[in-house]
Amino acid sequence: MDKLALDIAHFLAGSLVLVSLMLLYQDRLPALLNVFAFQAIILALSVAWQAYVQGASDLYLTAAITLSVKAIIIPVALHRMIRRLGIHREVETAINIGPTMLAGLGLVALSVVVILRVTVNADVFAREDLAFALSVVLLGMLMMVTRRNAVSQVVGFMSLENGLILAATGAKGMPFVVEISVAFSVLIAFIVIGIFLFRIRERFDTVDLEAMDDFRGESR
Amino acid sequence: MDMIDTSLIDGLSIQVSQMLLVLLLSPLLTGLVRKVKARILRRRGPPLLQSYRDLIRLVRKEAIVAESASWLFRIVPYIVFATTWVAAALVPTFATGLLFSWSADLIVIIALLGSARFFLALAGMDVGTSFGGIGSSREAMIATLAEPALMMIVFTLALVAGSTQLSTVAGIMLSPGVGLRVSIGMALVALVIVAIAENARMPVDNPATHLELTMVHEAMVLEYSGRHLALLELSSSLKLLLYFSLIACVFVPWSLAPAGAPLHVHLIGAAVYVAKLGVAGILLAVFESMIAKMRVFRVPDLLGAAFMLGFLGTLLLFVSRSL
Amino acid sequence: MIGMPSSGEGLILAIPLVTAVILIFIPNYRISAGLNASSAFLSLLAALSLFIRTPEPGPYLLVDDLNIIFIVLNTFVGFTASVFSASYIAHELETGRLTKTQLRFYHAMYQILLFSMSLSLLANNIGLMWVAIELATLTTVLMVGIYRTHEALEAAWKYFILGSVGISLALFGTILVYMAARPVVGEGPDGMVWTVLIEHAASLDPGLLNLAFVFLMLGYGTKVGLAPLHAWLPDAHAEGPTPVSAVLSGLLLNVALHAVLRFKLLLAANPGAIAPGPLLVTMGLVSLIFAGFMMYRRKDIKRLFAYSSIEHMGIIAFAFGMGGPLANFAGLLHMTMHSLTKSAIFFAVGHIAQAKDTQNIAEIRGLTVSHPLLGWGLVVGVAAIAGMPPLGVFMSEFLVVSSTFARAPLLAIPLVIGLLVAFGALMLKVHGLAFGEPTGVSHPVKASYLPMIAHLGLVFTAGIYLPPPLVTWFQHVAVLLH
Amino acid sequence: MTNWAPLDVLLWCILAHLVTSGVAIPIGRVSWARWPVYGASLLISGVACAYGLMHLIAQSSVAWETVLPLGLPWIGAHFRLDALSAFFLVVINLGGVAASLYGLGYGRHESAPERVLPFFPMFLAGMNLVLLAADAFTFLLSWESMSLASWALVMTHHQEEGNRKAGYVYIAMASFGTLALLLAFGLMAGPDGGYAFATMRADGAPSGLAGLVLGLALLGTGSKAGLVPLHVWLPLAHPAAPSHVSALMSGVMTKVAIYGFIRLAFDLLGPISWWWAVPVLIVGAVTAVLGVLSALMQNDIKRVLAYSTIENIGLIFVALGLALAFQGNGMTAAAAVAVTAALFHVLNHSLFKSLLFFGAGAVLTATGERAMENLGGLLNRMPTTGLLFLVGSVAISALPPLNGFASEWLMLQAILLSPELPQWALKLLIPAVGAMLALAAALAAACFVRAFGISFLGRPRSAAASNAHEVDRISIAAMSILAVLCLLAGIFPAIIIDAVAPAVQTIIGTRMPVQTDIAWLSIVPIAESRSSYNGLLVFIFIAASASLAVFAIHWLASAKLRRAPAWDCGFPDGSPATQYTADSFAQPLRRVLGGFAFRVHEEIHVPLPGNGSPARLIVTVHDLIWEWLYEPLIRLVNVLAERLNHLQFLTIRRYLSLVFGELIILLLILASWT
Repeated sequence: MDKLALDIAHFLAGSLVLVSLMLLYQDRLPALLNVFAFQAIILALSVAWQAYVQGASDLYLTAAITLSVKAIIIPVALHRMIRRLGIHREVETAINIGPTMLAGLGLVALSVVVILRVTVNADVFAREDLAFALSVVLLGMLMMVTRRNAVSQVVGFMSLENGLILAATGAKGMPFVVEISVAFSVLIAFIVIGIFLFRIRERFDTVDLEAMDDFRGESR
Repeated sequence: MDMIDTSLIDGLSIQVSQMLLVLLLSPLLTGLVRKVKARILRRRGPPLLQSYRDLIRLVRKEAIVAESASWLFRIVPYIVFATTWVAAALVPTFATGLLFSWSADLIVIIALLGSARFFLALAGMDVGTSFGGIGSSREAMIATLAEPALMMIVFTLALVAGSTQLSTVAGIMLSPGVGLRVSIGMALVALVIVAIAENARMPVDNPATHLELTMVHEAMVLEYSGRHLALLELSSSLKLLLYFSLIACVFVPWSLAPAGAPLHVHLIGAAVYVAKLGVAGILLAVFESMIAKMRVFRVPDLLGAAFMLGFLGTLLLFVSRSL
Repeated sequence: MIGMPSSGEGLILAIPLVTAVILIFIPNYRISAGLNASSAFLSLLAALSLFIRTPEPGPYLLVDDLNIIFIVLNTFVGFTASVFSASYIAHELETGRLTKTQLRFYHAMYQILLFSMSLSLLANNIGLMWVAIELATLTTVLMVGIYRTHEALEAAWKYFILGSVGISLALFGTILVYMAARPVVGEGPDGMVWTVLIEHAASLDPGLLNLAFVFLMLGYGTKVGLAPLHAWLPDAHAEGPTPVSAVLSGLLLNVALHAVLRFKLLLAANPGAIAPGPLLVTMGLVSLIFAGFMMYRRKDIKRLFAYSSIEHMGIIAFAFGMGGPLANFAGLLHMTMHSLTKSAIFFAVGHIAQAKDTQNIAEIRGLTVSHPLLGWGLVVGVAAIAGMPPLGVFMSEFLVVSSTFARAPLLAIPLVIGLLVAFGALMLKVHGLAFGEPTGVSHPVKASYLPMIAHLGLVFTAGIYLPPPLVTWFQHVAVLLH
Repeated sequence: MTNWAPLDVLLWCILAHLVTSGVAIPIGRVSWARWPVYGASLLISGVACAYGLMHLIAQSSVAWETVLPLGLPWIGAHFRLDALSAFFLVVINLGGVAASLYGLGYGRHESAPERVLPFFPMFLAGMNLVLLAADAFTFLLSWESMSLASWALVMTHHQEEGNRKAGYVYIAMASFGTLALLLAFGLMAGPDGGYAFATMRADGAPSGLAGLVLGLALLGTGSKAGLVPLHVWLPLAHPAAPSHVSALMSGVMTKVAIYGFIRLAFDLLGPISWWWAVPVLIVGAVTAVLGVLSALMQNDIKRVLAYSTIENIGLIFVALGLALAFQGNGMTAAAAVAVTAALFHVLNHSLFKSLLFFGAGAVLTATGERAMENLGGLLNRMPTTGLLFLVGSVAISALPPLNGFASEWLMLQAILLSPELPQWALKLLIPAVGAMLALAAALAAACFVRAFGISFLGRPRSAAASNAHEVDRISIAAMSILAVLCLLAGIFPAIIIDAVAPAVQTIIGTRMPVQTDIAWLSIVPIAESRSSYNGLLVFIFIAASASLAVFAIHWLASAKLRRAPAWDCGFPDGSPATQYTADSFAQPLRRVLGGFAFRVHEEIHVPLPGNGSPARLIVTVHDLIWEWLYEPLIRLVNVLAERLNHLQFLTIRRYLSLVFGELIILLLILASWT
């Protein structure tokens, strides 16, 4: 693998982290969805680049799935949903965006430190790739726990999963990558359908998860 | 064989004579105390032998038993009398060579008195009157508090004598090695306090009163009459005598006839014993006349003091022994 | 890609898969319940055949000493739960809580669940294992939500979201393991084959393994139900059909635990890696004590026993974390005993809830009077799960506590406190449930007591006598586990 | 039969008990079921008792051992019969025989026999198993099985709220005790799991940890025996069970706990240090005094008996503490006296406590009442039961010539040997303990004067009491046997001491001098000049003097008797309510000793003269141990449960945050790992 190929891979992976941070910054749902679609496109590019570099043709499939499902189908579906629900104005946050951004930066730092410390023996490419992937995963999770709104949580989850795909494609020769991406697409579809279902069946006023679990196990 | 036989016969005769002696002397002792007390109060008082007359008169009368009383009520006087008598018979009075002295040590003697008290307290509750209950419950309290003090006294004695067997204790007290010790003095005072409490004497209880709210012992025997009452009276006289004998045996054991001593030594012992009893009786009467009865709930303090004395005695003995 | 019908492990997978397909098309619930049970029984037979002929490990499937215990246990409880399910479901149909269509779906899902659990246990490929566990999760999500009540959907949703996050973390861990293996084993599928990995375990990159274990522990730990990753577990148990609760507690938790153990083995075989023990011990203790306290305030009978499952998973994790032949033996034994006992309890609880028309603990009293067999079954079950002898759980708790105290007395103190707290809670509840004057409605139930009695009988026997082959097996595995 | 080893027979007996228990499940509800079940228990216990006795009096130092392929797989179930086990087997099976016999009669009145019959033989089996077990697992298994069976028996009458609470407290404390024992055994067994007693005996406790093991053993066995402050369950649970089971629990099961302590402290733990005695003595003495003081405050007759059990357990532990002190200083002869006293008292207490519980059961069947305030005058209605209860009361009050006195006398003799101990701590502690012992004994007498006096004497306080009838013959027979044994053990203590000697020998290594050779069957613990006691002579003496008095008075004077209304200082009151009550009887002692032990508070409201309203006396008695130890614990658990309970009601997002938080923490740890 020549240096240029590596640099491009790094550039794409680094952009993913950057876009993850951008996701945290969004305060409107439509914008959030757009940024997410952008992230998915970058991921698809990155996967495709890996497929090209590694000569693993099946990864193209993964790239295609990513592009079609995450960059197009799901954002479109979610756009329609938030419009139907009339919740497109604002992202309801549990923690304000400022602190969240700071926390996000901290997480990126943490993943870099962790990866550098634990992978002393591993090759450089794997290390840097991993550090980016871990950052994306952690940022995705951070998004999930700091947003009250179900749609933004789904976005968080998908972004987390983007990190996984990044890691998986970065791990050269890893089997089942395609299967995994399919499995995740199914998972996400379930979630999205779930949100639709709950809205239709239970007539929640919002898709705020907090409103949904007013029952929460046992009446108190 | 001969040796054993003669010692057996000696022991038996001493034992029997002591049993009779205590039985005969005890009413006299009670009479003496009453007489002296009366004299101190400038009364003539009953004759010395009045106690005997009372007993005989009571025995001859028919016994009246309350309708609600059970069979226990009727046998308690015999049990109380028997246990007290046995206990009194086992404390060396004028001789240590009692045949059955090894069948019981000081602890057993105390426990025998405990048996008597147990049954008497039951009898107090048997008829189902309120006064009987008062007596029993107060007796239970006094006895309970006296017990630890007694235990400490026993402990002190056992420390000095290395034994709880009264004949051995008396023997060791006689030996020159013991000397005069503050611990023994403390034990004596403690024992006197306990004896006063146990015998329902002033200031714990007034044996002459029938004022309902203050009585303890008399309340328990309130329902008794005739021969039953006689036995109970005799038992309490015996108990008083027993405590005097006990104090005499442990603290002033002089002139106690050792086992196997010739007859005249025994006679001297008996005479001295009677003298000791006389002195003790007079002292008791004087003491009782000097003080007033205390409230029932002051009694624990008194007995607590006895316990403290006993405990201090033990402590001081440890100190002196270790030096 | 998987089917090798000639061998035992192939059958274990093929039978439920085929049955599931058939079940979808059978409208009569009696037939489908019978088919469900007999298919589960066939799976059990197939699993038992593994004792006779242990197949060689292939690239995808593996039968070794560790997983055979799990497989046999799983197919056994799968079978008894299907028998219980037959009588349970009949009642649900009568009372109209479930429709016939839902039942077809339920039975098919039941078989798919069995299939996915077996697959995860048999998988020799950590990727395949991951896929199987995800499948099992999705299946159970659907089953938990089958009543379509507000509560059931909410429980299913919670389970689904937390499970998905957990599964993602596990995947990240799996990728990390592959990356650790790649320099040694080379690129390609071999880097995910467990037998290959364990063979080269000593030379894998320890740092990556450590990182991987963190993710795997959190990912699969969510499935195991260790606190604080447990949140889905009580609600999923409480709101789904009771046979599913029994399977969840008795089996699915074990399946996830099996995955954790596999990776623990990998780490233990690598000299440079952090010992995974302390993490397991800590999470185990936290789960134990936390669940113990949580049980005091429970109002729902099934949720109560769900917390008890968390508690026991804590004990098992603690035992494996302590390691050493005694504690590992105890962990394996405890796991087995817990599966049998807890499913027996759920069998009893299922019928109890049907008989009393409620799951509310406060409304259930005096069961030993109104339903003697169920009531006493519950009492025995709770006594067993609380660690009273002569029942099996006592033996494993005996070994865990005594060996821990001899080795690390300070760790034994929280352990003992946790056990006591949990014991107090369980006993408090069972005093109210089983004794006193019966109150409320009391329907007669057409219950099949056989599964409950069989389980309790096994637990009782194991408390007094463990057959030597089983012991040798456990000991062997205990040594394997370090 | 003859060539069977005793141990095998005993194990078969246990199996037979279990089979009986299995048979009792299906036939439990049938009216005649008590005959086969109790009959079988009687027979089996009889055989076990006989074999135990045979082993004990054979005086052989042989210990029978066997290993069955049960229990912990690689250890097996070890069983061992030595003289110590044999002695306790005799005690337990004697209690079993009596309780089974009593059950034959008493069982007729049982409203829920199906909840008693299956567990009764199981309970007996469990207790027997504990005594034979020779490895930690089998021991604890039997121990807990015994708890479980007795718990089920306590829950017999579960409809009553109080009984359910009793059962719960009992099972929780039992579990606590078992865990403590488990920890003790864990330490002894070491990390390699040497769970067999033989291994532990050979290795002893790990160095420096023997004290910890002893403490755990004290906690574990003490919670079962009822040592303060672990006794709270006992006065709740023992009275809740049917009376013959109460007798077994109080009279017998607590002895199993004592066996456990002896086995651990004297046999397995290795060389004894003198300071072990300190906690044992203090706990024992406090238990004795607090137990009997609490008994004095109770109104429920079975609860009085239960508290009195606590007292006696305290006495036994004091004796064991003395033995530890002596043994730790190599004074084996004195240690032998102390252990003999303890074992003697074990036997005695099992006899008279069973007797008293049977008596309480008889009262319960005759009147349906357990509250003493509603009894009275029963001695006239049930003379035999009354007499037998009186014998038990005298025995338990440690009055000569009955058995209770003999063992307490031995205990006091052991205490009087304490000045020879070299340690100052012990020198000062033991006299104080002795004083507490004396106090306890006196309080016990007061307590039983009260119990007997209020229930059996006086006038009936309720219709139930005035209509009471004597109980059936079988129950009377069971009580009579025990009463006779109490008397025999009291007047022939020498025989008992010699019979116990092999057991003492096994744990102390020496024994008291042979007593049966001494003239007149006296007992002489050390030397004749020191102290001696002859129960037989004292008994004959008392009997003779009493007969003499009767004879003399009836012959020489008057034997006339007249019944008349009670005198009562001239104010007889017809209402039985004017009698002294149980509460008023206890009042003086409550005022004197209750102040600091129970924070007793008495409030008197006397209306002004002319005001006709009744006066009121309000007494509040606090159970300080419950309030200061258990209530805070319960509160703590409640508070924690309440706080943690919020975690059930979080949103999914918050749960996710928990996962996320843990992930971050673990990553941080990993990052800071070197």
